Amino acid sequence: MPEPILQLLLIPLVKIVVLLVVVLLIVAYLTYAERKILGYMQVRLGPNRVGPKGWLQPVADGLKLLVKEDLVPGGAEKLVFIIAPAIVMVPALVMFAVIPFGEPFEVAGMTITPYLADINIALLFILGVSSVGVFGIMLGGWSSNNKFSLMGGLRSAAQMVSYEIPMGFAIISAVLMAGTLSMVGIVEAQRTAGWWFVFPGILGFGIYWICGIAETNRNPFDLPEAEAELVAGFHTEYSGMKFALFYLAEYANMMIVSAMAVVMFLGGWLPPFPNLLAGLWASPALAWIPGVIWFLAKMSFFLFCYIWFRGTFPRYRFDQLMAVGWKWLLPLSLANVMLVGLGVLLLKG
Amino acid sequence: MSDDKPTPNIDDLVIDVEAEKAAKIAAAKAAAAKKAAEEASPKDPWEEKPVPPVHSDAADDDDVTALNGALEGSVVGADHFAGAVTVTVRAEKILDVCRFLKEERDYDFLVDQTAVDWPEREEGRFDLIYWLHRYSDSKRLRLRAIVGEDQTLESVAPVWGAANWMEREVYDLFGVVFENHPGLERILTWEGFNGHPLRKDFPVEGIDTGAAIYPDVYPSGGGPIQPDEGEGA
Amino acid sequence: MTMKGPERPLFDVEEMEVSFGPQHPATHGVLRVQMKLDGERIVEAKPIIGYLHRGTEKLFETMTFPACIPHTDRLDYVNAAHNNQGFCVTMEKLLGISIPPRAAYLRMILAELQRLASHLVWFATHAVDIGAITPFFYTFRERDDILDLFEEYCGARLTLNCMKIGGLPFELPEGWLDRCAEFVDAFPSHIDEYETLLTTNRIWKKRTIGVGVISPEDAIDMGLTGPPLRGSGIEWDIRKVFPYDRYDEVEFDVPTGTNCDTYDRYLVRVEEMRQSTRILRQCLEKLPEGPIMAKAPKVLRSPEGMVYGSVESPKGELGYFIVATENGTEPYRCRVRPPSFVNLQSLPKMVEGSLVADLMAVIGTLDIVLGEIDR
Amino acid sequence: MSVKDFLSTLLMPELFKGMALTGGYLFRKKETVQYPEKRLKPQDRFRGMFGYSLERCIDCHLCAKACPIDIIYIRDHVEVEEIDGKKKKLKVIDRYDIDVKRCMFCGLCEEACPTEPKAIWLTTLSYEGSTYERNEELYFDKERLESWEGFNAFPGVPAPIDGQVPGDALKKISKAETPEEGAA
Repeated sequence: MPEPILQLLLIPLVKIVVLLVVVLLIVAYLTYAERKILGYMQVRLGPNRVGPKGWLQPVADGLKLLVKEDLVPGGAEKLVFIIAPAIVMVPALVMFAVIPFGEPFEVAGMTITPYLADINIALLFILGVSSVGVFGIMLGGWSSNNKFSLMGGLRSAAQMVSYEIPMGFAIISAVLMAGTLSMVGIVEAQRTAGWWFVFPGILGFGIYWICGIAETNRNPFDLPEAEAELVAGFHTEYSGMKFALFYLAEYANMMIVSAMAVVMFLGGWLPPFPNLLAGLWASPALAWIPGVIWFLAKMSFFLFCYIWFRGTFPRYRFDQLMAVGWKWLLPLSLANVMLVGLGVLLLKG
Repeated sequence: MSDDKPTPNIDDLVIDVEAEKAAKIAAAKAAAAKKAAEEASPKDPWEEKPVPPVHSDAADDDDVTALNGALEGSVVGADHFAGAVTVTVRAEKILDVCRFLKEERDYDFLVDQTAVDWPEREEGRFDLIYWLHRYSDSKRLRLRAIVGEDQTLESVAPVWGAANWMEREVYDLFGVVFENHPGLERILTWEGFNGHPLRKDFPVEGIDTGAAIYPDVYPSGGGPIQPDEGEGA
Repeated sequence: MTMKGPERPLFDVEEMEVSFGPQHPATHGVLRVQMKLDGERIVEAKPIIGYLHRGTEKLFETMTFPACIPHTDRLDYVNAAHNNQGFCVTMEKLLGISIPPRAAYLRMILAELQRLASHLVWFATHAVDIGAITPFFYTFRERDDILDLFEEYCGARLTLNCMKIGGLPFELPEGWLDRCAEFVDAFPSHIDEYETLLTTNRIWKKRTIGVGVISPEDAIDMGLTGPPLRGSGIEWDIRKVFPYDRYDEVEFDVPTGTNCDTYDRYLVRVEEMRQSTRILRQCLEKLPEGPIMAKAPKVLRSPEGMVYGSVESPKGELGYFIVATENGTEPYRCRVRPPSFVNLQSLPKMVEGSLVADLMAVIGTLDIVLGEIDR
Repeated sequence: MSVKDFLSTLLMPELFKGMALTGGYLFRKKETVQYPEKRLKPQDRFRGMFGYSLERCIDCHLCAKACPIDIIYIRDHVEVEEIDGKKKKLKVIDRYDIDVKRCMFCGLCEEACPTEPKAIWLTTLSYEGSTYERNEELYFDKERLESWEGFNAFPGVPAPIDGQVPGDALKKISKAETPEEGAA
């Protein structure tokens, strides 16, 4: 087999398959983890009937959704109604292409990178693709011919648009520190800098994290699907696999936001504090653990926080959500960009 | 009775009429003696036979005199029973009376408003009951207005906001019509319901409204005992 | 109610009509609110009720006085003891029965436990309406302890039927008082726990402060009672104003609010829970020995007349208005004054002009039970 | 705004306090009772399903009169029998039916019963009365009331045992006598 075909086609294909399987598996088990953790926080056990300790619950859920009747409500815009879940799901999966899960390693003399692509505008790519997802939610809400769905769609559009701006500024602060838009580049920059960007960029990190929660429509910003107000928001009328796509996309987006937080602020696959711990006994031990594990561990911490917030906080009201976004986060993120820029200018000359 | 069960003790089921009578008389005698003995010693109120409250005239109640003074001829009668004064007022004057009581006598809280149906009564079929409360000295006053079946009544919703729904309920359940009500619609039943459920001539088991009624299904030989079946012997 | 803002809107504004309920996750049963919305803002809200109308008042007219009591359980089904108590207190007023002190104290214990249980349900649902799901499970845990106490006393958990005209049906089981005291001692720490999650939480405060405001004048005019009235700053409690049973012998405070909003009503109810534990402690301490039933005839025969008796249910003033005929064994007319019904009436006043999400907060803060509203 | 207020606005201590509470609950004991395997044991006075004893019943109809929704149907006839040379009236109960599907378990029938111990009572320690068919399965005639026949057919209901016929709501039932299903 000629080298180029192997390099250009086969390996990426294998990587795509592995990535998809792993991501979807994590997403499926994230739903299980959410129910379990919420249950534990609420003095109950959570799902524990399907399989040992309920481990097969996601499978059962998936099967149930698969065989459920797929309803299209009367008066709905049928075509739009059907493609809307896909519009939400596809960008959520596409974004994983640029997430670097670990450092390159060698197999049979070939260097294999545990990410699909290292493009030099990865962050822009993610920002751009993620904005496509909101169309799916809007279209889904609008085409359902249901007033609650419509309101959910409108809310989510307004929410996502207004939180994307401070989020962008927060990302810019990380970009300023790294000097590159490439995800791998940012991680490498943290290696050379010797510390994670969360320490100089704590404010930016906070803003990014809050915006990330709002972007994924999660508690306390889960207005588009607030069940107390809008029944289920934009996916009120969806059932079966279409609903499952919305559902999975939400969790996939959670993973993306967590992964980006890890890459930009928590050093990606790097073990903690390489320069501080150098020479100490812990350093080789930490370095021995593969980068992928580090990455996943950091990411699961964020995912856990998502669930933790959901278990603790009430929900904002729509106007308050807007006020938080425009009156607090936007000025703060602007100030943060200036501060970080100044710092970078002073330190790096 | 199946054979595998223990047969009931026959003595329990046998009623000796004569013996029973004698026993009853003896018991009554004993009870009377006990009662006489108990009556001699003082007892706690809960040990004694309850004394129901009695009616008394309440024409000298200060609200009644005030009403008589300000709105002559509005009061028909006043009665005191179980710690509350019931003032019967003329139905035509109800709005004036209520306004007077709210503005001059500080009854600014309408606790309850309801109606009672007396289908056979000559003066008028319905009692409209207004139950007022005054915050300053926590006094409560009951107004009663007698309304005939085809009569209407002035709404008191402009006086107390609380009367809005209560009057709607009275209209719905009794069919008393209130004039100048801000939105007199049925409230507990639906628009177009045939009848007024709390009237005495409305059947308790309900009417066929066209909605599905699921009949009770009983096994053969079960179910309520029909009159022609006879209730025992 | 018009929208605040520029006099003439820039675009043509079309109002959207939304029918909220009767099947909706947040309407506490089968309440339906017909709304006109301008975007997210409520222009007009009209509650539509009656989906649970069972004709209880009509049924009362066909059954003997004692047989009415199980039916009162079903009015406000999270709060059966107060319904029983209200009916019994009214009947005792009509028949001139005075109940023994032990029965009165036991009734107070049951009623205050029920008040805690009812407020816990309110706390849970109010929090869920505003998006906090976890307090639901914590409060229901404690509510279950209360229901266990009820079950131990009278054999039922929800529809208690735990009082009789003239006293109580059962003597306490062995050790019940100790278990009750144990619960009462532990309960205040649980209230602290719930409050940690909400009282100081900035999101909770944002969602409740200044929402559903009703002025004291309006509150009186609309006939509000119970926590909604006290939240508007009026210190008024049937237990203080017209003490029934032995409420005049125990000490407790009536908490009031100042801002007339949802947050104040929340604080009032939380404080009421603390006061209830205070009453419970005193009752457990003072509980006398003696009979639990007054000497009432087996078949109750009424004098002719009208009587109204009321108790302070967790939702407000729960009153029974009974018209009796001479020597009657059943009420000629029995009207229930349901606090939720009267309180719900002010819903349009509280929500018009605010956002859809505020409707949830206000429905939660009114603490309505549709079984009582529709009867 | 004082520095303290500013800091508390920025650092959100109350939110972290709430998170500490929910986070702490992760490791506490759970309240769940795994239902079909484990059962909560009802209290002694629990108003469960009906029990009836034809032996004790004196056919006075008081329970039927006390019932607020009239679901107890009694029918009897009188037989005159000669016992020891005396003519005696003998009341025989033909029918003693309870339409359980409409019952609201208020316990007024038990309260009205004049016999000692009670002939009808509601203190069976079972709350599992659901069936797939309500007209036949939930209509109890006197044979079924006495033996609970059919009632045992419900999954997971412990059969009635000897000690569990106290006939009086106030009488203590020894907990040890009832089958232990593992109360949590």
